[in-house]
Amino acid sequence: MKGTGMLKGLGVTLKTMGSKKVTLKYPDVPIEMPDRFRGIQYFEPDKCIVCNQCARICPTECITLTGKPNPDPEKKGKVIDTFDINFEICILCDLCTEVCPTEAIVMTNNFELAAYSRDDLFKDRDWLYGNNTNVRQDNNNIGAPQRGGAK
Amino acid sequence: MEFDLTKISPEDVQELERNVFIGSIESLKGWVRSNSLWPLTFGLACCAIEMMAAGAPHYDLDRFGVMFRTSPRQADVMIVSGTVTKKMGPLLRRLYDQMPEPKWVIAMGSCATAGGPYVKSYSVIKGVDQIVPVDVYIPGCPPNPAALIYGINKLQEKIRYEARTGKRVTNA
Amino acid sequence: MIRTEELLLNVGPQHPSTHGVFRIIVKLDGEIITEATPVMGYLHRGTEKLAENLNYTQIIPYTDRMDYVSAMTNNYVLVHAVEKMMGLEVPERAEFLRLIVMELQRVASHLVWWGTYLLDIGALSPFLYAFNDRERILQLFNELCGARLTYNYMRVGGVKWDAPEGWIDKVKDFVRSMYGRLEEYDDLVSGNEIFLSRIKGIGAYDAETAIAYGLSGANLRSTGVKWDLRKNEPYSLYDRFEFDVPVGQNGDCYDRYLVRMAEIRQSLRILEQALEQFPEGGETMGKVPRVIRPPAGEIYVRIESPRGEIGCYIVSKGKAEPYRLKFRRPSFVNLQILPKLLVGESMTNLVTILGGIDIVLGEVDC
Amino acid sequence: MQRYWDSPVSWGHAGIFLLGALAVLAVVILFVTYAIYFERKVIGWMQFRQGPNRTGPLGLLQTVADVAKLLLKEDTIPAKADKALFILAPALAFMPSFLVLAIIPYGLHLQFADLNVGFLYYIALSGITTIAIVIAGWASNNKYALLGGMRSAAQMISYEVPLVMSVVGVAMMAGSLNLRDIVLHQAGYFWHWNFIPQIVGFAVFVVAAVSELNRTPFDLPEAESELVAGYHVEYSGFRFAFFMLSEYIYVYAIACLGTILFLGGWNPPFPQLDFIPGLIWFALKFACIVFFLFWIRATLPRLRVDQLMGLAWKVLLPLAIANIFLTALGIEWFGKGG
Amino acid sequence: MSEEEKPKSPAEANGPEGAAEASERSAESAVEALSTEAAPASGPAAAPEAAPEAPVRRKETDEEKAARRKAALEAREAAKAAAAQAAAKPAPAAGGDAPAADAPPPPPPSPNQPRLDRAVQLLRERVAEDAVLEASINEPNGHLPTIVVKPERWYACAQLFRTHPELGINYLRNVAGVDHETHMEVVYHLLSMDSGHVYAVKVRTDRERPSVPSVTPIWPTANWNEREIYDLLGIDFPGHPDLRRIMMPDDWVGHPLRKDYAPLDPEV
Repeated sequence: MKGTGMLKGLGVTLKTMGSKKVTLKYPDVPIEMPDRFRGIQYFEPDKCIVCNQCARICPTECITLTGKPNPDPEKKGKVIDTFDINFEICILCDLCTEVCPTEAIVMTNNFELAAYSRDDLFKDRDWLYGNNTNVRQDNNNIGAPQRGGAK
Repeated sequence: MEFDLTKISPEDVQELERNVFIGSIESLKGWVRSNSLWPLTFGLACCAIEMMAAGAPHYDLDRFGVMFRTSPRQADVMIVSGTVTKKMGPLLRRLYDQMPEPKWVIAMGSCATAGGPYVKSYSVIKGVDQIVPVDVYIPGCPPNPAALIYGINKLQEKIRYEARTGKRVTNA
Repeated sequence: MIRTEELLLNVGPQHPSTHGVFRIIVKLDGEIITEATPVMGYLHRGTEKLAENLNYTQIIPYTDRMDYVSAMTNNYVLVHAVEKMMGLEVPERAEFLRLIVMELQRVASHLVWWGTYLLDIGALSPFLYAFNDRERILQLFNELCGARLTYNYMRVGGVKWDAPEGWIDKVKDFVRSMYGRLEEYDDLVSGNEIFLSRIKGIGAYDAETAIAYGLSGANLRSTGVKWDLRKNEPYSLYDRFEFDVPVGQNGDCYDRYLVRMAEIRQSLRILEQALEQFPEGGETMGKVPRVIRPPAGEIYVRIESPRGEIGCYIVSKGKAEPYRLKFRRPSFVNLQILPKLLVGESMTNLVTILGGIDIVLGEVDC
Repeated sequence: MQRYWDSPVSWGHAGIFLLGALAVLAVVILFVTYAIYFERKVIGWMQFRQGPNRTGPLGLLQTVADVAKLLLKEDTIPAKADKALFILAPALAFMPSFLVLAIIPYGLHLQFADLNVGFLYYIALSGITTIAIVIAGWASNNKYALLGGMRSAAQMISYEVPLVMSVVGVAMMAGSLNLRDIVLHQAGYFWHWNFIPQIVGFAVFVVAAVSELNRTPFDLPEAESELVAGYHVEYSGFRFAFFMLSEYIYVYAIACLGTILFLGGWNPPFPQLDFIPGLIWFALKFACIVFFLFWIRATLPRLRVDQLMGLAWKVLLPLAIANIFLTALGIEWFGKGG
Repeated sequence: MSEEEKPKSPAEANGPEGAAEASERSAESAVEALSTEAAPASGPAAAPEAAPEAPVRRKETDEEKAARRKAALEAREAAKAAAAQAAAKPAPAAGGDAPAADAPPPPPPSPNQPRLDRAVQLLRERVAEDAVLEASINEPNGHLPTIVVKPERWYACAQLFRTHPELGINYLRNVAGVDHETHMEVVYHLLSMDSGHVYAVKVRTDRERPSVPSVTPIWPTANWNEREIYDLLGIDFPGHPDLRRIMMPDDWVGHPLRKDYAPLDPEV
């Protein structure tokens, strides 16, 4: 009979009106993101061995880093000097954390990074070190196909 | 006490030029405008899907008085959600020009901010701020709906702050 | 004698129903379209060129952004092509995970289509209903790989993340509840007389035309051609599962609608089986060389994306970067039939027909 | 109010009329404000959402903010537009929508003007809005607006015919076009209300009324997905607000009219419930109709132009005429009681 | 370096291509690998692999050979890693040596070889003797019969493909343009939906004035694909009904997908 389809539809919307609402209370209540969520990176300078792999794997080349010789003459290798992520072009693809051999750079669950100017999105080492809340626990990179980066 | 007019910064001059009454009217205006941000339905790319998701039940932009309008004439804010190509650039500018003042622009996602993953591409504009003035940049690729809401709230703050103080916010 | 004039109307690039930045220049006689010229490229981002300077792992995030409504299938077609070229084995658990996420993605993609299509036709609620359920899929993806839209989940030789604890059960729960939701969807619109009168018999074409125009996916199947790459040229583990290929008869918008709705159910069916058979343990990453460097040669692989046959053509010269990477994008190919369908239709049907083809502009323009 | 009409005109009366008009305006503006708010809320609830809840307590100030913002917006007039007409259209759309409210009786004595041809007055004036919309579409010099305006003209003219026809049955039963008399005729139990004896007329009225309002599923003149925003695509700021205002005032008017013509106006469903003021009954019935409008907006898709026209001329009009015929037969056989 | 110096294993003797594959795969023999690859391929491709000593029937151009040689060289590097991974299993030593490329030992015959031969024969008979320049089987790609066609003959060949009952190609899957730096190439992936047979046809053309006849009249689906190739690679398709730029703006200069493309406008 004509019209029953419409009535059924009206019934669905009426039923929904009484059902529980799913809207999150986001700005008032922070959102719980799952552990694997890819937010803004957290960078721990002490762990970094300046292997440059993150900068090489980055598809957009948004990571720039420089190292300096280890101030402790007894130890070999370099320590990180500057480490910048340009969040203007970072696509949060997770490849940098995937290749990092020492978990110096890991993802956090933070995502609130909106800014009034583009310059604010250029984050340096200290800022990234300060971004130390909600750090991702499970960084195991079993899935990492390679530790080599490009070429 | 010496009062040297030349030493007053332009911000202070602006401040001095205002009185309390005007100030409260202005902040009322700011409140009104910030609570009724109608964005232009302007989906460009991936971010548009997240923009739609932000309007969907879980995030519900309607809570903030954000209601998508299809005509630029009735929109207050343009959410540039996605990659702006060189072919699209002039059209985007035209849409922006069609919007009545006061108007704002949110650059959603890294593509709109600076070209994002396509920063090396031959056909992509590296940042929508080359075409239109941008008020809020939301990084992420794409930013999740919560990040977009955060960005919209930031814009609301900016509108209110600018209305209250008369200063331009470029960096907060 | 009244002087009549053809009206040249520019639909898009900023138009609510073009699903992105797509433009059609239509010549109108009254409200009847006499000629339609699609203009695209407003989202042409040069992915193929960029890929020539990136190694294969770096290209995966770019495939996410091509058909952004169904990123998982795009991921798959690339890694599948590379794996085939290099002759890599993918562990069973990884392949199962891939299949599960691809089918979930198909459901999510069809939901987006369903919602936006109904929005085009003027119903507000289905859009939000669909996004409500899609959100649950995205939450599953978020738990699995930490992203909602651009997953970057698959890798050459496996997948990046194993399923977290309890994830499989959550997917099972979702699949179970989704059947009920689909019933509700059908109640909401599938029987609605207005809706049916809007889409029945609109934009019809026959099987021969569909094949000649290279249509694929639901656009092809709506004409009655039983062609689904999951069945006809099986890849992944699809030959292990039982499912039907829903087909239509008339090739109109209504049949396309039915086919897609049926496909959601079939995907749920595949998911049910896959989740039952999901292996207990095992690796999620196969044995892969340190540097992914397919041998010189070329390959074309194709899989069934929610929109149709997505293909990946790689020319490798033995380097870590592809020499040429070309995607056969189903939206792009499917869209070609549009000008032919539009002639003689009214302005309102433009929206119905365009929506029925189900395009994603990121993929059309690439 | 009636006695002022009957007595000779003086300055004092003019002042009272002015105050009355302002009161109606205030009521209507209040209604529009909260109709929009509740529309967003109700549709939100039907979609698992909350709707506006952050502007003011519970979001109650949302529409206030929206309207205030629209008033503060820059007033743009497209360079190629026909300026005079462009400015005229919103005012022309708004004025009749407000004027029609004069004849609505909310209670036995609560009426601004008691016209003998009340319903005709309504139809006559609401027709002007159609002209305004066509003018808006034309003056914008925008193809979408033009298409929207044309559609609107076709639609509103077509649907006025069945709308009027559907009410003829009611008028025949009441023997009057006076809205107050029509309500008085429906006194008694709820089955004396016109919607039961005039069920066909009621159905036609509902469909035609929704269409007159340009609301889903008949919102073709401003079909978002096809015509961007239809006839008001070029309008911004307060001019756009005027269109919205007149649209919602018509919602108010039609809901009132539906209450009066078919749902017994201020009559309680059972005469025993007489102790509850008639105004409350009126408001309840009115709210039901408004809710119904929101409800179908949340559910139904949009019709196509040709289907829309077909519906009006091929279905509704014959139905309405048949209804008139049946009513006439009924009155002949059973008398005016129906 | 040590891996490279290991003696060749029998599996390696499949030639450079096999060498590359085997080195990547490490633990398995190349023969096994080929059969697993073929498994998901359409129809007859699923047939079991025959004896590896069957004669090779493919024709290779110098250019292809050069590419293979290059691949072999590069494969060596990859092989190191592969071999390391395969340490647990008896690894067939990786690294095909250069001489192997010169004398490719016979790989197993492809199950699609008869189909390829038949198609080539048909094209030669019905179109022109010189229509087919090369024909080969693309093994990793599910034994895809690949035919290189002379540009002048392509339209006639396409018609034959479309109309001949034995071929019956009704579905043009994909059209891809490739800039090979020495020449341009347009690759058509053809499919017969009735039989499930697939073919790849390549048309090579000069790089300076690239021109390939359009097949849009035969398969309408080629329309936009050809426009895209014209736009991005600058290959002309005479016979195309509406050859305009499709992706880039009409006033764009250059063809971006060409290898030597340099953007005209300075970037920020």
